[in-house]
Amino acid sequence: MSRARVQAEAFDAGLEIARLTGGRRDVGAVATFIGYVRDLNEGSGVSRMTLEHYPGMTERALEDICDEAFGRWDLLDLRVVHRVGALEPGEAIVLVAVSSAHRGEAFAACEFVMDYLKTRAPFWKKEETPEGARWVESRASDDDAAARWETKKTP
Amino acid sequence: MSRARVQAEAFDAGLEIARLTGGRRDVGAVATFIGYVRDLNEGSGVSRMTLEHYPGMTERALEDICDEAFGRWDLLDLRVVHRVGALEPGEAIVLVAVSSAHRGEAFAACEFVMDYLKTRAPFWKKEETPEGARWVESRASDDDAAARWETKKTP
Amino acid sequence: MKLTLLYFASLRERLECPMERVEMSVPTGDVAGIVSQLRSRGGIWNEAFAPGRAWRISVNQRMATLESSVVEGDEIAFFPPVTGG
Amino acid sequence: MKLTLLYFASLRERLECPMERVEMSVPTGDVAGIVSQLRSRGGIWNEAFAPGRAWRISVNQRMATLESSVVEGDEIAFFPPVTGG
Repeated sequence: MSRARVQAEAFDAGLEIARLTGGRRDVGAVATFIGYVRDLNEGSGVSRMTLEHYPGMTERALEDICDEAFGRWDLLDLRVVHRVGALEPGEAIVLVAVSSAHRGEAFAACEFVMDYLKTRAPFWKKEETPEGARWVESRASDDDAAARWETKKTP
Repeated sequence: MSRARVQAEAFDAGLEIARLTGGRRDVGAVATFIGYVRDLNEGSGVSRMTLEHYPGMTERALEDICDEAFGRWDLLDLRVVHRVGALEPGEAIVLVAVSSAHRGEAFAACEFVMDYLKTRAPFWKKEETPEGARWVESRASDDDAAARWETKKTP
Repeated sequence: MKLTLLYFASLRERLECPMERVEMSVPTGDVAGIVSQLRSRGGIWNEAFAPGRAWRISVNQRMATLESSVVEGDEIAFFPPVTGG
Repeated sequence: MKLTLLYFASLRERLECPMERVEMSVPTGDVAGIVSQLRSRGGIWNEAFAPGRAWRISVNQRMATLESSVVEGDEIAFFPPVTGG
């Protein structure tokens, strides 16, 4: 199974985690992150969100990020699932799950993958608000989060 | 529902995560950690593990750690589940799941709770190995991980 | 040279163009040369690719810059900063 | 004073005692005074609580130290460093 998937359908977080650990006895730690659509962003109510992506490049960018994580930490497995299309508040957008022997590596790699995904994977969000539809603007805080990993030594 | 539980039964990670987010539209991020029994520890094969705890103090210590996390970060909800009794390699021992509006808080609080739990909650592991049963020794690396939070400013 | 050009998100909407296959002369052999041709179309094209605008580039599905080389058959995409996750 | 003493994990196994309710005179009014009484039992008790041994203390289910005060009715527990998670 591919480590990174892009899909319109909802995913099952419990199933994704179970796939990382099922039948294995060497996994000591799984760190998981799930991102959700909030009903409020930048002070406006959000009634719906549409995620556009760049088919082909998206999968490649996600695989590159996974490779980078494997190069930096001693990981056992990694899963990235990102949804596209129309989503409503409360729905999950993205899941990153990382398995490792020890927790430090799992936590660091999971946060790293999210930070890189936020700045390097070609997805774009459009929100519907009472003021109309608008493209979500990129955040400087996401650039800062990704930049941390440029200089930080791996544990 | 209590934020911290101690139980002999297995838990369902997907269900625990769903309980944090179900019906909510203000959750932007859930960071989850699950720890598992490995079949190898300190160079020896592990065929079985037994977790002892201090009933009463355990729940209190876990609640204290949850309170501390809420005091340090802007969190929406938090769940800690820790198993006791006999466990086999591949089985999950502990789950920590944290919901927040943004991912930085969720990641930090999840790692913080695990680090504090490892050094402050009264659980003890006994392993069965080919060389006999032995109590797991505490690790200096866990003390170091917990000590990081003493001086670190919250984001 | 023959190129495939893609536009995404707000840029796609603004240009009212998701994709085009073009035959384009790019003497400099880099992305900047393509952008220069696109701007020469005038109007919204000139505005959208004005310097200082926050748009990103990929060449053959990898992040690239104005200085990146392009050759016959390449797939070049233009898009705003990404906002997934 | 009346006290409840608990022992966990390797300490419990070594002392062959999970719990005891005792009536104990503790002139210093602190945990150190209790430990002194326990060591005076001799043998394995003296060894297990020797200074430098890595054991931890709680008073009424909160982490404590040798200097922590104890009063009538307190629940004092002794155990090795924790290893959960």
